[in-house]
Amino acid sequence: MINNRDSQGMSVIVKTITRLTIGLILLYGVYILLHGHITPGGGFAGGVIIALSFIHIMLAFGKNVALEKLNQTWSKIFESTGALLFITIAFLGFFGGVFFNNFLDKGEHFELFSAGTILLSNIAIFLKVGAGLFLLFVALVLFKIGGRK
Amino acid sequence: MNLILLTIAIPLIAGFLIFILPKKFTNITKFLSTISILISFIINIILFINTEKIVNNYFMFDNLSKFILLFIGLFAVFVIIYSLKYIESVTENINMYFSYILFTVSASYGAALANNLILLSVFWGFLGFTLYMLINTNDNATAESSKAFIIIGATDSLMIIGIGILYYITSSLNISSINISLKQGPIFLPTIAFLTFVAAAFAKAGAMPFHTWIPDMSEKAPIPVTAFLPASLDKLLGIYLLARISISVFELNSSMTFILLLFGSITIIAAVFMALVQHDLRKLLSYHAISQVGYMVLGIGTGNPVGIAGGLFHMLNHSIYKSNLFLISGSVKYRTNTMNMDKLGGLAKYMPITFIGAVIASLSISGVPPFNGFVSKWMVYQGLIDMGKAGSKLWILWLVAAMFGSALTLASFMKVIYSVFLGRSEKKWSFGDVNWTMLLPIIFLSILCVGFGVFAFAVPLKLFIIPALGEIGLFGLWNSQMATLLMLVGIALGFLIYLIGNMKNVRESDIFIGGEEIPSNKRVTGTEFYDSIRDISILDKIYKMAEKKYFDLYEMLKKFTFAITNRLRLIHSGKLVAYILWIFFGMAVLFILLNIRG
Amino acid sequence: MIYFLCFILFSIGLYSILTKRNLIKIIIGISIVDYAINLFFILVGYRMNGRSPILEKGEEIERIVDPLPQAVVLTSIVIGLAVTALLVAIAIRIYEKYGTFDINEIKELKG
Amino acid sequence: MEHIIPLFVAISLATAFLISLLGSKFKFFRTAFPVISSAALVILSVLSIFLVNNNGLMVYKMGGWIPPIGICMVLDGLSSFMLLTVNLVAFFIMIYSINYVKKYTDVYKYFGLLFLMLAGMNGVIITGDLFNLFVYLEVAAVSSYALVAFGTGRQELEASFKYMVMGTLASGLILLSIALMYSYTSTLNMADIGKSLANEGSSSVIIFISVMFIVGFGLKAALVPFHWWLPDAHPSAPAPISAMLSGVLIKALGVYAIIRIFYNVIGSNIYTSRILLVLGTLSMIVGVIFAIGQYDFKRLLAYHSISQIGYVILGIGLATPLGILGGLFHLFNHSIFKSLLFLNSGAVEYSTGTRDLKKMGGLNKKMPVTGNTSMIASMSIAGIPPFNGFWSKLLIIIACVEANEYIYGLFAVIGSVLTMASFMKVQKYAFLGKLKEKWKNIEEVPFGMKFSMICLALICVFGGLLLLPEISNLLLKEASNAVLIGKEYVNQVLGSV
Repeated sequence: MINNRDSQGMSVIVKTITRLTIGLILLYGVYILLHGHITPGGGFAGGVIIALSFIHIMLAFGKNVALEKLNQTWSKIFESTGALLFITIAFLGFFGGVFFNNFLDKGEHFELFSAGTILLSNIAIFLKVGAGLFLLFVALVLFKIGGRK
Repeated sequence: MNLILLTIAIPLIAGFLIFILPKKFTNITKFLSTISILISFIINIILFINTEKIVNNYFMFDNLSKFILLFIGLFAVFVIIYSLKYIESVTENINMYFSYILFTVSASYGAALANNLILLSVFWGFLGFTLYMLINTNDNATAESSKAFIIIGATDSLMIIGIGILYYITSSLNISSINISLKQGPIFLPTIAFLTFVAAAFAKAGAMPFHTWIPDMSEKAPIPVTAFLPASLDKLLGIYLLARISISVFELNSSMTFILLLFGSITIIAAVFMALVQHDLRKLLSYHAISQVGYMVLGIGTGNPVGIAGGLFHMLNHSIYKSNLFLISGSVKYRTNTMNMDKLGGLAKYMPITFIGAVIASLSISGVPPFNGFVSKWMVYQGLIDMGKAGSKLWILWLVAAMFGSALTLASFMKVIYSVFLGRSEKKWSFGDVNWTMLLPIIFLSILCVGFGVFAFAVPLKLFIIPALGEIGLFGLWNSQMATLLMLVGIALGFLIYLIGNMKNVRESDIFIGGEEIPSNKRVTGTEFYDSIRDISILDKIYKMAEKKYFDLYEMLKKFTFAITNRLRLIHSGKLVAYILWIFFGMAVLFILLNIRG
Repeated sequence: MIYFLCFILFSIGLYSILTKRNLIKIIIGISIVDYAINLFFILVGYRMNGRSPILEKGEEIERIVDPLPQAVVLTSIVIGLAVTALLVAIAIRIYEKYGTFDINEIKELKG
Repeated sequence: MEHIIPLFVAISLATAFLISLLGSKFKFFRTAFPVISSAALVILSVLSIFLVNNNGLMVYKMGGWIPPIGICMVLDGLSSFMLLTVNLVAFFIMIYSINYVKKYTDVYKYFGLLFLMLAGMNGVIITGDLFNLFVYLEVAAVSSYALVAFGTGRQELEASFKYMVMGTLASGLILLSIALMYSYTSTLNMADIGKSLANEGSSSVIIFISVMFIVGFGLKAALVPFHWWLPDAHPSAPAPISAMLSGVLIKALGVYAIIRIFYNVIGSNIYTSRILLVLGTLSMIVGVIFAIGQYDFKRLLAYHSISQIGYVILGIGLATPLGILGGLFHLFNHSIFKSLLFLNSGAVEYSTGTRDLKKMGGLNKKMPVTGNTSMIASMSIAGIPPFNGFWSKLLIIIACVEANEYIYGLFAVIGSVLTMASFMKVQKYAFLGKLKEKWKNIEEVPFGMKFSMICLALICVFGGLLLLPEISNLLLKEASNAVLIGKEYVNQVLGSV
């Protein structure tokens, strides 16, 4: 797992704290994401928080560790998949007659599984935003002046 | 009606076919273009003989346009036949050349027949494009072709404003149904419209101040192109348009007439002076092509029937002898590969038929009876005199200008004949006359020169000009047939006397100058003699200014534009801050403007 | 009154764009301008003593602030994020090529 | 059938992400797939024209929500006309790009961004919501920023940065005016805004909003004096992208938005029309004067875009039926011939590696297709009959005279002559004349590039036929009617809900 004594990254204190909080941040992100349709938040906010958790790892432990967890190829795939998923949901609206139609059962108010396709859309947005933000950060961090791979 | 469409369509379709044909099939190209031109020419003849008058929304086929149509076809036939052999010495891309010639023919038919103003401007503009492409047959002619095209295109665009104004005033686009008098009523807009049309016609025909493209392009473009476009076709069309608008579309007032007469006279005199000092044969011819336009403009500017008939007839004659002259110069170039008159000389011995053609054409252009140029110039003079009788004050000025120009024309053609065909050359030539396809048009055109002069009233005026204008009161007729007969008798008698007297003792002798034999390294060229004109100091200054292109509208505007551009480009400095400040400045101005007015 | 603060913020951003020569400072200026506009949009939908536009059980919809500007501004922020990221990426690349962050020395394109 | 309306955005977005997902692995997604997808968009655009012709204005309610509460998409004559223009040009550019972009790494990103830009443009054209318009505009603009910098050379990056700073400022102004508009009318639906503006009457806020809209969209449309980014950005982008930017982006983002907002939403008044007239004429003349001194092929073309946009704005600013018809027709024509010219410049760059006109010469001998198509395009832009540019300029000039604005007509003629002069210069330096020694061994470009150039050239040649009554009733008349109805748009949109 994540090794404290790795030479890269910040001091031991930071690493330890990070290791403790990282799960919580991730969990909080998921919470925000899933309750997007009933409380403030949603796919974008959740995605940002989850991306931040990975960025957090990168800051504390150096880029190699973070990229082991989620490397660029996968984030790219996640990003595109998210967008495609979103469009697919919109297309599925044609089942209800109209583009973007909320064709699923709306369910009970203020329940977790309600509001039809909104939750699915949120998840799609989360994929797009989370992976996109992470990629952005990685792209800016990995860039070296004068040296292109 | 169908025949009209057919005659426009045949060259067009043939042109397209040739355009997409692979380059190597040159024989098919030549065959196809000759055949299509011949067919359309035959259609034109049939139309000319059979059809009286067709006027509809798109085309107008009346007596004026039908003889223009006939002669466009005729010149097209000559040029195609001449080009068959000649063009191989100029370019490899024969397909392009022939297809653009065919496009040109088609568009000219269209322009001559169009009744709809939009249709007219389409064909008119397209002609500029084909001219551009045809000049570009020569690789070195890019600058000249651009110049020609820009001048013509600019005036075309001006004409569009004129069309817009006509449409705005009369809400009609048909030439046949528009008739605006400049003599009464609101004249500001119609005058502008008229002037734009005049500009378009002048640019096409090559009258001053839009003439500068002709001398430039004629130096570089292939000879058949020069013979076809500026010398004959553009004259036909330009003067056709001028005649059309000043006879049927607008009713001219005295100031418009004055403008026409003024530009006509200036064109005659200035261009002929430029021609006098040229050393390049083609440039000389092209300056004459400009100068002669002056007569046509003068003729139409007189506004009386004789003058207009003279102008139109002169247009016809000019097309004949000037394309003949250009073709002759092409033959000379084809054989000797030079156009510099200082280097030519003594060609009469080697190219006798060409020489005879040249003499006839030169005498025609100089207005020597009994050739055709004389008749039409005579009619233009009569038109001017008529104007004087009708009360115009300045007629004597125009008349003097015209006659003076005619005299100078004769002078400069003396120089041509002497220095090209007579005299002595630097080199010894060793060739015969040119190929028959190149001779045929020259012979035929020379015959036309003589025929139209001798039988002026019997054939061309009766068949072409008078029907086009309606009945005109001709007076002071010059009985050309009788005079010719007498002249011929005189020449024959003289020849007889000469034969009888000198039959036995013809001798060849050396040329003497001042009593001494000329050494072989020293020779008298025709051009040097004419350089003495430059010794007059005022003329010398004017010539120098002309050579620096101070009188060239195009060059001056070009310099002006580039000066502005180079200043303005400094604004685009590459500084982001400056850009953003400009944006906010623009925003502030807009805000103030809208706040004040809204 | 509070709109005036937006205007001040906007002016600060604009000042930064116009007078700073460092690319990064220009980017920061652009972000400030963006935020000023976003703030203005939020304020447009604000109402005094309003409550958050969240539907909760048993509460009526009265006196909530206008939720539309908030949704809109969220989108606008995302766009701003994308633009800023791209700007930074390109600024880094420019530094690689030109060796400077000074905007006045980056003027190859002119005329 | 009205279900095709959202597809314009959805298909292009889906294509963009599919390409970015799979493009690095499968060659199909870098070559054939973009072409197929944009062909589908072209077919849909043609369908939409017939749809509009049959049904009139159509409103598509996203997710079934009724506007003004929900977001709607509006398809009318103007939209379908613009859609056809955009997608047609995009289609040819896709074909052209397949060969052209081989020199770049990460080709799939190129196509992904291109489709993202297309999605943005289609969205701007089809949306009925002011804020959505802004979002789509930003989608298109951001991808265009990235595409301008795609070559990552010195000049590309510089141009992209400057473009981005100015573009972001413009977007900020647009957003600010949207915010003001929202505070004034409490709605973002364009039709609804029009309705409440009609009720409220005009005030100084509207003037402020109008100014900022003109500046914002005018910057996207590159009107003088807001044009500074264009001559840097357009030449720096890869040639197909320049074609896309000059051909359609500035029109979809700038001109279309100006037309829609000032004619259909705010409602035209004499002052805004006059400002458009002046700005159009200014762009027309200043653009061409800048252009005539250029020796960089693409920079010259870029300045001409400014000038030609001036014609479009002039025609539209006249606000007469003929003027608007001419302006819209010129918009279409310009997108065709300017794209063609940029593709020509790309072909020249592809074969010779230079953009400097002085270094070229006689290329017609070695690259006949490029040479002849560029000749046709030059003649079109110069307004030589019978090519398409002539017809639209004719309409604009006649409309100027008809509207009693002779001076503007004269300026249009002067601009046209200068345009012609500068394209004569291009032909003279690049394609005509003697072939230079160092270009002895160059070759004509590959088939795909030739194909798109020839097709565009054919459209240039036969473009005038669009004015035939049968076709123009279907396309141009429908489009100009959509502008001419003015505020009636509001009633039609709200009425069809």
